[in-house]
Amino acid sequence: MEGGFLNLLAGDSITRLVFFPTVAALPLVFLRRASVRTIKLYGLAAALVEVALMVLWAGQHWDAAGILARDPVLEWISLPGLSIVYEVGIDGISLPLVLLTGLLLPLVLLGSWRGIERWWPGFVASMLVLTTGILGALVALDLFLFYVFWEVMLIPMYFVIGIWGGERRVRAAVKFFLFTMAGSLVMLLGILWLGWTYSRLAGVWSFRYEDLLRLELPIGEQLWLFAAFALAFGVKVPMFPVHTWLPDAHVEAPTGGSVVLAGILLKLGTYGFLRFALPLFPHGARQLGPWLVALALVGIIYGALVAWVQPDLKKLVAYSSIAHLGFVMLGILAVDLVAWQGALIQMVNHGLSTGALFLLVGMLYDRRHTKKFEDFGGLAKVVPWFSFFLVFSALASVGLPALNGFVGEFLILLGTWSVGMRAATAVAAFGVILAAVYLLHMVQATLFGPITHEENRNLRDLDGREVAALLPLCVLMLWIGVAPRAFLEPSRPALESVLAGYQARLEQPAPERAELGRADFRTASRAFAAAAREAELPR
Amino acid sequence: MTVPVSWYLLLAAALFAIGVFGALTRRSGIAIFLSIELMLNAANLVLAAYARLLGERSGQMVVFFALAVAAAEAAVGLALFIAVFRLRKTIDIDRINLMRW
Amino acid sequence: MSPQTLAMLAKVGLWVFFLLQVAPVMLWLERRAPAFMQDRLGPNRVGPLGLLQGIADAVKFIFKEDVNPSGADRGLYLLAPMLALVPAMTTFLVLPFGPTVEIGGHRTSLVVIDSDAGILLFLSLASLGVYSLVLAGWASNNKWSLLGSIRASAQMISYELALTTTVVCALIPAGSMNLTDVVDYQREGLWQFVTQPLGFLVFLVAAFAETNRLPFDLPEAESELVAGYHTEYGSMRFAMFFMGEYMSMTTLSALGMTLYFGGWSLPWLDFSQFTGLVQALLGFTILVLKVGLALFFFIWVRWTFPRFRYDQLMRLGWKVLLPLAVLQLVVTAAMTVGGLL
Amino acid sequence: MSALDLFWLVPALPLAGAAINGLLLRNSQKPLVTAVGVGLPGLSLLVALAALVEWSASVRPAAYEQVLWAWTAGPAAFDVGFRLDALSAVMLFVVTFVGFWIHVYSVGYMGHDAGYRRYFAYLNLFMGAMLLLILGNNYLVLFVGWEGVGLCSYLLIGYYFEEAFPPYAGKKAFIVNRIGDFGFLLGLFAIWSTWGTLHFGQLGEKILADPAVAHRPFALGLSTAAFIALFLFVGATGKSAQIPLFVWLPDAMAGPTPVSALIHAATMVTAGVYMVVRTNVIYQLAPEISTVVAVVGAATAIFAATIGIAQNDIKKVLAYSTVSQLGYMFLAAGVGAYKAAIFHLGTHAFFKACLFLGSGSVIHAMGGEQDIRKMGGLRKHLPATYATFAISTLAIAGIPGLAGFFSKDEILGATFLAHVPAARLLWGVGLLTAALTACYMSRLVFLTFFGDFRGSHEQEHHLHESPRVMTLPLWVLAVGAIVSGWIGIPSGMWEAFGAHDRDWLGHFLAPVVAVIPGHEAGEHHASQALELALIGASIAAAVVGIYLAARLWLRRGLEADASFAARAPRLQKLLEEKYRVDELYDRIVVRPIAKLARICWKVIDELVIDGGLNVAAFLTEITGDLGRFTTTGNVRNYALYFFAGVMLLLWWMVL
Amino acid sequence: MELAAFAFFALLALGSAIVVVGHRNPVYSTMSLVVALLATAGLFVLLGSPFLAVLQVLLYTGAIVVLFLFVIMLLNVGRERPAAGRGTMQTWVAGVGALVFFGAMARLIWESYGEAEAPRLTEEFVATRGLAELLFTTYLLPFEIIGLLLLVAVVAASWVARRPTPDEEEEAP
Repeated sequence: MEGGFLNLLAGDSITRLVFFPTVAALPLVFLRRASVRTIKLYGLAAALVEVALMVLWAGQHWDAAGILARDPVLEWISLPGLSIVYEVGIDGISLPLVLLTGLLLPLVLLGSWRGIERWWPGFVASMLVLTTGILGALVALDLFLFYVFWEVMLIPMYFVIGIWGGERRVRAAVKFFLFTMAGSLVMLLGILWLGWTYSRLAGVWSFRYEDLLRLELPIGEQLWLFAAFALAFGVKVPMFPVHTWLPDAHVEAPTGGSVVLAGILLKLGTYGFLRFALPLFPHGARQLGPWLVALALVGIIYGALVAWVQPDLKKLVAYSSIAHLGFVMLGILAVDLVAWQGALIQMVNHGLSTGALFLLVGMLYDRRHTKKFEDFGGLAKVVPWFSFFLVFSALASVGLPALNGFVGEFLILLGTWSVGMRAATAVAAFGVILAAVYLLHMVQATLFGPITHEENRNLRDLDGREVAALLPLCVLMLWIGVAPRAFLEPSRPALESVLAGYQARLEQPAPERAELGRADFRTASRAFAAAAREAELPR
Repeated sequence: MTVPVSWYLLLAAALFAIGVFGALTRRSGIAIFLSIELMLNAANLVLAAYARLLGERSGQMVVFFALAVAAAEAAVGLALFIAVFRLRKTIDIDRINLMRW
Repeated sequence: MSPQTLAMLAKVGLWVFFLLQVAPVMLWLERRAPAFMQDRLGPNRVGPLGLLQGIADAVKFIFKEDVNPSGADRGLYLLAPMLALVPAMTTFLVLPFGPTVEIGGHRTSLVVIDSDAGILLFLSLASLGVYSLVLAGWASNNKWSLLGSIRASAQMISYELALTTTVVCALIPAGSMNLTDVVDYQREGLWQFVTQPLGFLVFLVAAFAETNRLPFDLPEAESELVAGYHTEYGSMRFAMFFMGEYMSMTTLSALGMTLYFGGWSLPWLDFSQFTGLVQALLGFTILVLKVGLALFFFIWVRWTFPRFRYDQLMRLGWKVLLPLAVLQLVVTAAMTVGGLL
Repeated sequence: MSALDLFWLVPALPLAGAAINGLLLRNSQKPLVTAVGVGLPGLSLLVALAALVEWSASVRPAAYEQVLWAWTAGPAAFDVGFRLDALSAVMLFVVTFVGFWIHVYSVGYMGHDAGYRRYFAYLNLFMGAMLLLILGNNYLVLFVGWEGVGLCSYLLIGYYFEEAFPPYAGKKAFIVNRIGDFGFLLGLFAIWSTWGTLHFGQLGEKILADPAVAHRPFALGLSTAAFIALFLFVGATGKSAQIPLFVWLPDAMAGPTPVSALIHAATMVTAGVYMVVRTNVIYQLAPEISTVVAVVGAATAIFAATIGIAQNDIKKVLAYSTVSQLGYMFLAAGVGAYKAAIFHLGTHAFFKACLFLGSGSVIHAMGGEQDIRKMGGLRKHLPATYATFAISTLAIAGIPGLAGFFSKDEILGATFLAHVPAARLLWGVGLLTAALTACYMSRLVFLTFFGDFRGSHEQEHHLHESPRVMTLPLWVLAVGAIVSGWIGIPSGMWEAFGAHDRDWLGHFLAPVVAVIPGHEAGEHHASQALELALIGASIAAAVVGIYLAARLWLRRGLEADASFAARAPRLQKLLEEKYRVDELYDRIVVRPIAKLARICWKVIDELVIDGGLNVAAFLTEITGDLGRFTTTGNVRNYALYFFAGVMLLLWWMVL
Repeated sequence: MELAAFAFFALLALGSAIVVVGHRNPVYSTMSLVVALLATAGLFVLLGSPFLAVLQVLLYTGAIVVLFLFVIMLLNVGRERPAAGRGTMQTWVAGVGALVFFGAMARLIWESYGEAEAPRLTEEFVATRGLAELLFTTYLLPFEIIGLLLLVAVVAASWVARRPTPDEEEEAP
């Protein structure tokens, strides 16, 4: 088995994409004595290589149908009656997020260049391992494996916040950890329950996505399981009542941490809904959907309102994330192709714009070591380029047409409306207004008006490194905004097939007792089914 | 005349109970250890008795292993006592509550 | 009284008689032999050649006042010397001193307990010997004694390993733990000190250590510990240790003889031509003679070698003898399997 | 390679200019900046004209479509494409032409400003966005432009960001617009979910194919058409500063004056009107909403006019007049006179732009002074400015022969004859507004250019006519303010004088106005006498207004205001404070929301949720403390627990 | 005959066991443990496995308990101080528990076997050979493992009991 894994690692495979960062992190153990600069450059190089690998991979496996490859399945833990497999694959749903992850990694390192003062090897290593965890969670096709990566993701983040964070970092880190754990443990129970149910019906334990999709569960179980998954993912998203870890985490986390956290980690929650929670428990989702929609709406309005009154740039951006992710959730729960397209692209958008915003806040923090609004004002005159990027990102985040944010929000709202959730759409659209309110408030309080603090008069404008960190993001924001088609199309088939499977299973009433679904419902994702045929388990 | 096996078992139970009592009440670590050995011994007796009752020698085998394990356990345990004694200058376990809170 | 019981009593009696003689004789020998070696007279007043010296000493011991050191743990203080005798007075039970013979129409093997686990019994009983030392040292509330007994117990436990291993070596070819079989095996083939010289050597050294004889008599090293564990003992109790030591020397020698020198047998001497009783006596005599030689060897060594240092002792035991013994074990096992033995 | 193929260049060029000026050039390269900033819009003007010519020659009256690329695919497929038809043609001309001249003007006006480059970048960006807005062939592109112009107005209003107020005003404008966009978006969703397209042409066809669909009840007790119309109109009110969302426009005057001219008079603010006309098919199917539009328009018109009288800031006056003129346009659109709306839009673009630029010239001369009470007698110092300003004023006042007269008269006529409830009332309001407009505009002129100078000495000392680069656009626009009316002299007027109907613009725009089967009521032709009466009425209104103004301000100057204030202090104050609408909104909308936000943050977030968590954590700790007592650290206790466990097991297994 | 032997050994075992847990002096406890073990060895003989009996003596009394004594002396453990305070409670619970345990077991045993007679001792059951065969065939692996275990135990013991290095010394409370 190991051999198989190593072969994968060596070969051109998803596995390589996933584990390359970790492998790259190993040498850091020996580089401990190396100069900080070396470490930084090494980390950057590793990140760039990772990006290159991704781009190459995507280039090769790109397919008009949007069906992307999966690695051959490996036996991971196989005991009599229990087979947990190592099974990873990428389809149109995970691809954008995977690429986003890859894109952000080097930018994060660039953005942390000055912000991180101590123990760079640890920081770089954490970031790399974190990347592995994220990618793993994104590509895992075995729920057990998914859970493992899900937790792997947690630990480096915990360190990043707890070691390199602000003065109340430990508390924030613990809060973050506890919230996420609380959620994910419940999910673990759910996963085990699924595996057990499957074993009852099929005689052998399995956590494979393929297999579990065949489960037709009675409505009661579906409700509970969906609730369990929803809790885990909802915390990550974060949805309304369980969001309070986010501001703390963001405020305390270092720039890089915030970027990854907001840029990608949060998406894992929404991704989880889209990939697991909904397809696995259609009926449960349909029944609990309205409640979640309500929460998403509350999140949109609430996040926006609270963001508005924040005295702190970073907190404002943090709360704005809550609002934005609320949109994504709304789109996902609308269960409509358009809405899903919008949600997916919106995940990426949020990653780009909020990522950029956090980078900018970090850059400002590097210069003034404060994030409070009252310490700024009138910066536009002093640091024009900074101001340009800030306004640009803010507008993208506001959802200004011709920038990326609009695409997502528009499609989401369009889809939501067209499935008849008009009131919800209206409320969400109201959130769009508020987005303008708080973000423009931020821009104005930071950049405009007279310069109130003398020390602001001679701030450095962005240097080449910082621009290099921001430019890719902004270019993408514009590109997605102007011609989103290229970004939407690859994922459509995957979304379509998931949607088809979902609705097909909804047509059947939930059975009285758990049973294995008929063949035609076998997989919600035909894409994977196709790929699965090539890479069946070596029996 | 022969003795019914159950008597052996009863005896073993009694020994074990005594051992338990000792293990729970004594303060000297060594004494507790001795009590534990006593219990172990009682267990061995039970095994042997069953071997006899069932005419099946595996029981005796197990006793054999139990002896070996007892040896190992004694070695390590006593070593621990020595170490603890070095640190705390006592093996009165009421005074050795490193695990407290 | 059944013939079996009768035979049993006879055998035991025979042994006990012999063992009881050992102490006085040795007492004499221990004086005369070194004198002879050192070209001096030694005790020669009491009786011819001072032969009665032993008796005199015995009388002295008996009539001496016995003291109880203050703070001594009385019970154990008393118990210790008796325990010293236990192994000595029990281990002979499994030593054969003749073939299975017919006496008065009854077949009986010339060994007290003819058991499969015979040698084990010997070892286990011998292993009890350490208690006497330990308790003696501890009970007499004297730091010298305590040190002595600690050394003693450590030493004995250490060397027991080597000893036992070599014993196992000696058993393997015969394929039995019953010493009778071992002897029979040697009667048919070679004596084992030829086939297992290494094992024999280790056995020898270990035996010295087991019996706390020079050069391994650290437990009772006069110069360092006054007299070790029996510092506080006097009169008969001391005598008991004394006897215990000699007896265990004897039994151990007997074991050695049985394992490596064909026990009661002699080459080219066919027992079957004699009547049962003669066989018994003859076998016993032969064994006694062999043991006598061994005992003399003990004394010889005593006056030849200097005392080891404690750490040297330990190192020797663990780092030299034990490996050698294990080596012998492997070799013997290999040879046996290979059919060479 | 025809001009139409290059059509896409029309918006592209200004955008390129924005990019070049904004990102590539340096402040130091001023000539280059000017060349790009003015040249590219000029170029796009030329392309536009060429395209217009070619279109009207070959394609017209059909619409020319140019699809650039697919924006999205799948079920919600939208294209990025342009459409050139009569409506967009008119808009295109107005925007590019007026826009270009305002650019030219800016070269002089902003010449000495530090942010010259930034200014032109924004201005070009605006041009691009505005062109997207009017040229887009579907609502999505329109919305993109719609928001784009909003952004630019935000940036340009807040152009002087070192000061405190302009950024605030910009933010206000953007947010208020957003509120409108909220409605706009919902309208779009409704359209898409009903007819599955946002493309103007297809939408029209689909609706006309089966108007019944539009009458289906949709939501809020409204029919589909009504719903859409209503919400689109909400968007329009935001963009075009109608009640209730007009509040941002006066504040928008914080931006540079040319910006006010371009964005807040000529082009952007008329986008709402354009959109309504663009959507006329739906509005025709929703008469009740059309009425709403008309009423709102009329109300806004009179409302803003009244405020205009009491304002003393030259730009504020113009701003309110803009609001009220926009009200006119909506009134027209509401009563179904779409041509009139667009007509007025065009004429208004000219004279209002001219007025703003003139005011800019005045402010320029006064060294930034905007308060008319400090002006006076500028006639002598700024002849050109005065002349053009006066022409435009007459035009807006509705003096016959000038552009404003025709368009306004057509609106009033149409209103009078419209099939809407209380048409007469609306007409009356319109007429009154006309009079008021004439009145306060004349007041402005009199107080600014007549009488004697009331400003400080050094101001008077360096009073000077603006440079040629500024006066030229003034003249151009002034001419426009005269002639632009002649292309669309309403058919009613022709009839009134028994002449043959030469309403060129009307015919030109005819294809834009959809004809709903079953709605061919049309405006029934009034009798000649009635037409004459109407014309007379509007002329009378204008004259009365001017006469009144002359009586008051030409003779008495400022005392007029004073005596008015003395006579009706409360009213005067109310007008001067713009009916305190801002304060009202602040109290009933902004503050409550802010309060709510604080509550959410401080109470819900930190108190309820986190507090609850802390309570939970505390309980956990307590239980932990309790549990801690079992771990005495005493091995025997542990052994005892263990043994107890064994006993339980035993009990369970045995007994 | 067997009955007599059983009675003798059983009483011996019980008595000495009580001394083991009862006596304050660890040395006495240890010695009486020796007695108990020897008695058990005797019982093993009665149960038809002299081999076990001998092993018992060899391993337990010969090695393990000596180790105990050894340690006792090394640490010079004095008389145990009398139980006080919380100990009493502990004692009561323990005593009752032990009794209950014994009661339960006794009842269980009695109900299950009562006067059940063991099969007669056969020659080959007693013979060590059978045991040896079992040990080196069926139980070979456990045997080896036990060997390993012992090795590990020895290493561990010698490590744990090593003289602490200075820095460990100072962290000792």
